[in-house]
Amino acid sequence: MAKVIDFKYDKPTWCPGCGDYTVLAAMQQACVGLGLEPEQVCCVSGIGCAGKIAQHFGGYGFHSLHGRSIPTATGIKLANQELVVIAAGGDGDGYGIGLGHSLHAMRRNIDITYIVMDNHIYGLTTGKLSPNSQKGFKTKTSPKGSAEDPIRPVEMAIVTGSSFVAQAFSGNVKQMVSIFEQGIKHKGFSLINVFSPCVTFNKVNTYDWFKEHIVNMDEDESFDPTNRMDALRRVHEVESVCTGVIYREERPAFHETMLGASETAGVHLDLDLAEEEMQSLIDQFRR
Amino acid sequence: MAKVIDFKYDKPTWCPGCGDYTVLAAMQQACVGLGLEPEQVCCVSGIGCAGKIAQHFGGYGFHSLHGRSIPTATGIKLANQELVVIAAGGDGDGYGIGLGHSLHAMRRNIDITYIVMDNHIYGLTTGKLSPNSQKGFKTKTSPKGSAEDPIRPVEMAIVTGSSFVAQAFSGNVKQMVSIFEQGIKHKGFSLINVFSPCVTFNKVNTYDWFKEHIVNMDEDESFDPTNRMDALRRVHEVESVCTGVIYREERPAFHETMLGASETAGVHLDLDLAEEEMQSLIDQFRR
Amino acid sequence: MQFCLDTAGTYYLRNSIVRGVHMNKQLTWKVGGAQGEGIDSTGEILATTLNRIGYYIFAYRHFMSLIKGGHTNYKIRISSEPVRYHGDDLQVLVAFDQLSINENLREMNADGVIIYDDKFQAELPEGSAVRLCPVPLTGIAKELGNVIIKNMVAAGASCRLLNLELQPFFEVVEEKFGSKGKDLIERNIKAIQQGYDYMKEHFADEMFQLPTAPQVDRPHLLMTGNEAVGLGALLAGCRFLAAYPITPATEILYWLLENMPNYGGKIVQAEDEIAACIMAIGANYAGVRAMTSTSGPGFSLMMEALGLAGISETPLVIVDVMRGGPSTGLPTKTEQSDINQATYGSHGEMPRIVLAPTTIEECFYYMIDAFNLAERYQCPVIVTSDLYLGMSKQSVDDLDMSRVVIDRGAVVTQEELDQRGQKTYPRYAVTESGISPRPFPGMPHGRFCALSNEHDDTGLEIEDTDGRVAQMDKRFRKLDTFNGGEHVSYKGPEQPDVVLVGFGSTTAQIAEAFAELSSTYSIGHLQIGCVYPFPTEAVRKILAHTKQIFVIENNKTGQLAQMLQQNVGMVDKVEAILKYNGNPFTVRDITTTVRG
Amino acid sequence: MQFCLDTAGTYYLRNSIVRGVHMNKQLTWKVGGAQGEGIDSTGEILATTLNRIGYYIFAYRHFMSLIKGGHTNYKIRISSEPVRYHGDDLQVLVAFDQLSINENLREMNADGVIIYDDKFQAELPEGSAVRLCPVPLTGIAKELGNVIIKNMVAAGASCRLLNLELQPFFEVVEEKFGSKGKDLIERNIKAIQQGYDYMKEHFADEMFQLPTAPQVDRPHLLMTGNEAVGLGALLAGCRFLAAYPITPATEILYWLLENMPNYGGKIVQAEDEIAACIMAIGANYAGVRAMTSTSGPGFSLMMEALGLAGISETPLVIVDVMRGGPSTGLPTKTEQSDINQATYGSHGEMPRIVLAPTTIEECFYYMIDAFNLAERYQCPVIVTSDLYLGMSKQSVDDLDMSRVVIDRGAVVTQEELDQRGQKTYPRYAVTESGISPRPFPGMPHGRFCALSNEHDDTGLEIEDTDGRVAQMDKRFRKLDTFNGGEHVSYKGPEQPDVVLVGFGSTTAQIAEAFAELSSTYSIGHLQIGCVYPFPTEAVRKILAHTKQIFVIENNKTGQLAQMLQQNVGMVDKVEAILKYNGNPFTVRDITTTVRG
Ligand SMILES: Cc1ncc(C[n+]2csc(CCOP(=O)(O)OP(=O)(O)O)c2C)c(N)n1
Ligand SMILES: Cc1ncc(C[n+]2csc(CCOP(=O)(O)OP(=O)(O)O)c2C)c(N)n1
Ligand code: SF4
Ligand code: SF4
Ligand SMILES: [Mg+2]
Ligand SMILES: [Mg+2]
Repeated sequence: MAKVIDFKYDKPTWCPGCGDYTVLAAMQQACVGLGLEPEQVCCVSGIGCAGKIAQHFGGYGFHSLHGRSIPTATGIKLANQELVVIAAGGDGDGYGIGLGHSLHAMRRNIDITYIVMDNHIYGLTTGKLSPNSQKGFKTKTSPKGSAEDPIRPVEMAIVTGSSFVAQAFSGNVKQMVSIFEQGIKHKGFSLINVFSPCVTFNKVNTYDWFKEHIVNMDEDESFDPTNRMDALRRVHEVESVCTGVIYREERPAFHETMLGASETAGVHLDLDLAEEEMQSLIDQFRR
Repeated sequence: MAKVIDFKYDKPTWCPGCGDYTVLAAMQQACVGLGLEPEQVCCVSGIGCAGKIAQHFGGYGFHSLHGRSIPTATGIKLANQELVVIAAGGDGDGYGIGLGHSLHAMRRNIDITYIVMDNHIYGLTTGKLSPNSQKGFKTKTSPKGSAEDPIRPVEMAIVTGSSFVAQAFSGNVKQMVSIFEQGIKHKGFSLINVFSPCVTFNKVNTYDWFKEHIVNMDEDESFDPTNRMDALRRVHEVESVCTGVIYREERPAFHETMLGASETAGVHLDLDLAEEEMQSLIDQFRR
Repeated sequence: MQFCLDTAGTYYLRNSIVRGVHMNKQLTWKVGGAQGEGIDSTGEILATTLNRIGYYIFAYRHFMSLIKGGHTNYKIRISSEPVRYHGDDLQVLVAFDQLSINENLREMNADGVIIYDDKFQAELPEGSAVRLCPVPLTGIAKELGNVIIKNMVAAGASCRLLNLELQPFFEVVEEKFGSKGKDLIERNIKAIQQGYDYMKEHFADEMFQLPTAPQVDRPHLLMTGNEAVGLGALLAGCRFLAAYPITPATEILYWLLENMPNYGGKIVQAEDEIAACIMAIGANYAGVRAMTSTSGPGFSLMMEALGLAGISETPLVIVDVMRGGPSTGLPTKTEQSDINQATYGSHGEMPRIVLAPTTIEECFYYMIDAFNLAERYQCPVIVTSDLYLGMSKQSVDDLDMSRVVIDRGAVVTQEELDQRGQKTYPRYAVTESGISPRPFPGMPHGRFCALSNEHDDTGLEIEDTDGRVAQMDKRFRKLDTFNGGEHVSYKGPEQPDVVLVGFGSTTAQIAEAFAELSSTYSIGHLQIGCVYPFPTEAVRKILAHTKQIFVIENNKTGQLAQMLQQNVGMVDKVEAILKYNGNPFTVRDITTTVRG
Repeated sequence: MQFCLDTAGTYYLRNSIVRGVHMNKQLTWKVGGAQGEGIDSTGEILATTLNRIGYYIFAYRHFMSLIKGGHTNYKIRISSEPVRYHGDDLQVLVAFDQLSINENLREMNADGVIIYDDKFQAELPEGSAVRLCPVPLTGIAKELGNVIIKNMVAAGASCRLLNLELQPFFEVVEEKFGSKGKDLIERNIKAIQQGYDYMKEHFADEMFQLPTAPQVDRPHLLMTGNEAVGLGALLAGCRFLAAYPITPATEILYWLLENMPNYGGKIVQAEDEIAACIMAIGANYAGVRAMTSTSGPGFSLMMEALGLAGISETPLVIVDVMRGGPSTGLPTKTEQSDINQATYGSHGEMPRIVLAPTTIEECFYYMIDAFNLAERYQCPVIVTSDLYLGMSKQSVDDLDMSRVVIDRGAVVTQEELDQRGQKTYPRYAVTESGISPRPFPGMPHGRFCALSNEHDDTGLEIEDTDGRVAQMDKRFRKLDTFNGGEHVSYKGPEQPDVVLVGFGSTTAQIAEAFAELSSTYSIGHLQIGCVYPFPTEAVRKILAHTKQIFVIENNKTGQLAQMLQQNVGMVDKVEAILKYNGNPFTVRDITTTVRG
């Protein structure tokens, strides 16, 4: 059985105190908790501070292009459905440049877990407006405050068909690990938006700010995450600042229902066709 | 005062019976109804059967790239806020390849009217799956039926911050004209999703099908389009097959609040700076 | 280098003009009308039947970017020998409207015959010798209860004009509509028969005599370039396709949709071409041979992804079926204008291979090469077909199964990994060949991170100068052993005065021009099937003593000519013959210019 | 052609090695440490003050793609004459950690001095003559109550070593922190003073003597290439920028964010580079001069949009600040590897112009050219700067305001439209020059449709051959009158044996190498500021009688060399000097190779 150390590779280079450290740790713990071996897990990320996670995670990794973790992960999952595929990256990556991909993967219900390290800012490019920065938020690219409404990832995900939607907080590792485990176990697309503070560039949405504002839905017994409308309502009420499993539904995953769905992972197929097989394919054209 | 004929240019080449004919007609009537002159209106489209509308509309036009009508329209509106900018195109254009742009424009509340001719199919590329095709829908690219959940444009738009959200139907021109007029008058982003049947390739979502299924919210007096949660609930209940104004809110448009917002349209600015002005800009660097 | 052309019999033949029975070694036929009138199916039925009875055919579709209306036509060249081009001239035209006559008359031979629907009054310019045969195509169809089957009436009339037996046509109709019920079959058969009869009765002495059909045990393969690409990919072991619909590449998607799932393959209609290309990269990384297919606009969207495949050393096959550019351009017209982007596109620098199949057969073979090269060199391979090659249909003698060999390149085995027993595998080890073995995710002890950043051997990003140079040099070393010359073909004398040079789909017309010009010139025909890395050595050898070089390209700026000048020099000897009006070359386009 | 270089005084100088007071015509200083330690601000304060007292400085930043940690440094070359390069050598190093010593020692002169933080034990390789000066940088800062101001202590120590007066430094500090309160200012001033005093006390006889500062009434302009681009754009009348953040282009966005809104300009941080580029196209179409700025990955994403601007004949300016590729590559390192993509990128073919400013001043002037050319020729203009040019800071003598001329090209007036009085305007009229006047939306009687499809003169899509050829030819005629030769500069004898050829940012190092080699070789220096259309005539004239051509480029494959070979020939005479390790050229890189 693998241990946390087996899921580590190299020392991360994030700023001290960056929320991404505990996200990585929680991912590692969740994998161990689920009894996974490092080679079974593939972490796919985009570009950004958050995106560096693929390099530091001890499983297979693909540190892809900015905004393109989702199509990369989709290709991997459909090529080898046996792999546990975790896509991970920043809020700019997933809700900005990559927004279209994220949503299409949700409605297809691709069986991947998507962890967004949402710091409401562009970290790696040194503090610029993110699509999830709050209105009025001042950054180097919004010196007078942002004039844009932020993306509402959780509501959007519920509406678009993500079959598992949750939020976590870097300051609450225990809950985060539990949510990661649930998300990974969930068959279908899991969006896990993690409030992961950028201690260097975001001086508003800090650990303290989140601690003060977060509503923990996991602790609310009246809340039923299988009730879509209720989930939408509650999330909107708390202006998205909540943690816990917010919505879940059971729906077949894309690789189970797509054309060509099969038990055998593509990577295990025998590519050499028998002579007759080839001939019969060619003979199709003798029409 | 301009007449409908002034908003016509050339004869459209759509298949006889295509829903797009009445969309064009309704656009023309709405412009006339609002007392607009052709030169005041700019119609921006993407690629697809629907996209050809920009060529046939008698105002200024920009038949842009597949999926890129929204950024084109955004650039135009921000350069000259005096123009009435109508973006228009197919469901593939706006909800498939162009999905990210559509949503970002909504949350920015760019003051344009976006008319999507939603035929649940790719018309111009001769009958392929669209992101808004129904699950199980058979097309040339989904011979065994689609395995994907369709996009839910109206819910998505409400959640993402489109400040005016409506649906119309090619088979009900009167309502369509009224909705177009409201959408154009509305300050901010207006999404108008029009069920515009593709008579050649979509043999399921036909005029008759829509007539049978559409719920007209405009006729429901109990329905209040300023109530966000209620709008979401109702639309979901009818599986998006409804027409009418579904949601509206008042919110400043992007060109009013963005950095550099001003009364003067960019196109009217005098570009020649006085010698001293230039010198003072340069002198900034004597630091 | 190899001589892969065998088009000896396809050169241009002028038919003797004889009224009544025309003797032909080959014949060209065309049907034209508005889109949505069944033009294609008329052509298809003729093409299929003729191929089945042993003729070699080449069929070319002309169509427009709208669904109904406009002008469309379908041309077939029929021969007793292999043909790869639909011919400069036209002998028989079936016209559903006057527009079809106007659009196609200039192509017609003096001895040509036009069958047209007598519901309109055909007009010819004064002095035209072309013979008109009005036939009540719509009339007969209406009588049979369905206006749309006028296309079958037209097929029947054509049969008579070409002096063909009807039985094989009936068989094809039966097969084609088998699932749709007896009624429909019978109606179609009747339509054919009545068209035939009408022609026979009213224009008894209008007849073309086709050459005797070659004896065949079984029909030739009848395939388009796009189908050949699909078949090639499948036999090459491709088991994942992600694509976004676009003319003229879509038939690749169709063919694979129909066939790949049977072999465990998966197909995704992606949300856009960026996603399509990157999904294919993901699948390749995971160990499945994967590709994407597109045309110009989609290809432009893949430029960033191309670099990702390059630096992460992930195999990738992109098929770009070129069409008229720039931008949305001419979606339904052919052009060869993307090879610059294929060669130079994407920021920064990384190895890649650009193959340009020159025939429909090569569309098949090159796909096998493409997948092998992509995995051998762990880099993107771009296959540039075009609308003309992709959508034209041709009788193909046979395909050589022995050329279907799958070489997956340097893949590390589980044994090797176990032996190492390390947590991490140096996926990007700096090797002498530049090629580093790769594990597939899922394999124990094979952990690495693929990266879009510059990286060290296990895939940690680096910014130091030595590591950077080591990786850049390693990547570029990979192609040291690649020989683009294998994808070059030459025909002609050893030291020709004049050489006709082309790449990709222009082969057939150049070959016919070459055959025609050979009698008067010391001339050679050089066809390039790999534009990058440019096969400099092979090309230089052939051109060494040449006095004049004509580079023939379906584009405006002479992209191949520029590559030639860049790599081989000879700036002053090169003259480009360019065509960018949307149509493929005619043989005459070439011979006229060469004759000067 | 023009001689726009005036770097006579910038050639490489070897300093005499004298202990104690070193006499210098110029001096190089560097501070190094971990990212986040205030390295940049140490450099900035020195650069600003030196510039203010009249010196010419050139400052170069070395940094990494992470926010904290790693190694970063800031180098300044100080001279009494204009300098455009930070120099091969290093005389003074301020090291905050041992890594800074390790990374930079090989650059140091034998007479160099290292000031280092005495909280660590500095190590030098055996035999190094470099002199070490431990200073309690952290110690003093801590005493002053804030560890971060160790950078000011370092600045103070440096002042003493360079024998500079403190007063100007204090003034700069006061201005810089003016808004942040007296306390902070005082603490910083104290830190500087104590660093100075410590040096004076402990290393009294270590001192470099700078040349006398030139007398100036007002400071030189101190600007980066990115700032120059921003300023140039604004003065050129640009009033719309859409961009997506990316290193090393972001400072353009910053500068314009600060300044453009004051002139009614609008700025959008787009959701991605596709949107950014297309928003700029939309704004240009609507009549506002608009641009986008990016680096390689973003530029790759703009390839489809590039074609849209091309076929719709919409003016467009794209600034590509190049960085290490391919893919995400080396985000914080310099490279000149995107000119292939700038020249050949996007499928299909359309006219475009690619300018490559060769100095920071030219970043300003070329932006004015870019906007004028884009509107004059109604086509995309790509300006390729790079990280080195974009982020380096230089003292600039002055900018020539008389070169700020706005030419909006062929725009139809309302009068003309009214006179026509038609509903529609033939925006794409086939004119002799290929340039067709354009109305702006909003103008009565000016209606047209801009199209990504091939189109007729008012903007209806067409697919016919004649219309197509007419439009293609029209578009390509536009550049017939463009003379890329205006953006070429040459220095040297009329018939040089050897020519050093570069493009873009390599100017300064080539100029210094040229100056050094001039004494022994018949040598010329040709710098190309326009890579497409390639200035073939101008270049051929210069190279006509040359025996050897060295093409110097910051890339791996020799992109300019290839263009040279393609357009000018001379395949055999060309030797490429290439560097792709992420760093800019040194003078020695060039001289060593030329000397052979
Ligand atoms: C196509 C492209 N555009 C821009 C960039 C530059 N870039 C790198 S990371 C980043 C944003 C990072 O923000 P986010 O995704 O929120 O991640 P964070 O750094 O905050 O974790 C950008 C714009 C890029 N690498 N590629
Ligand atoms: C980048 C790019 N990819 C693909 C295409 C091909 N294409 C043209 S229209 C279209 C889809 C049209 O569907 P939709 O937007 O729903 O419009 P409709 O034709 O149904 O009105 C596609 C895929 C293109 N023009 N550009
Ligand atoms: S800049 Fe922000 S997001 Fe990036 S590593 Fe530092 S704290 Fe984390
Ligand atoms: S194909 Fe469909 S969408 Fe296109 S014009 Fe015809 S009916 Fe309309
Ligand atoms: Mg972020
Ligand atoms: Mg559609």
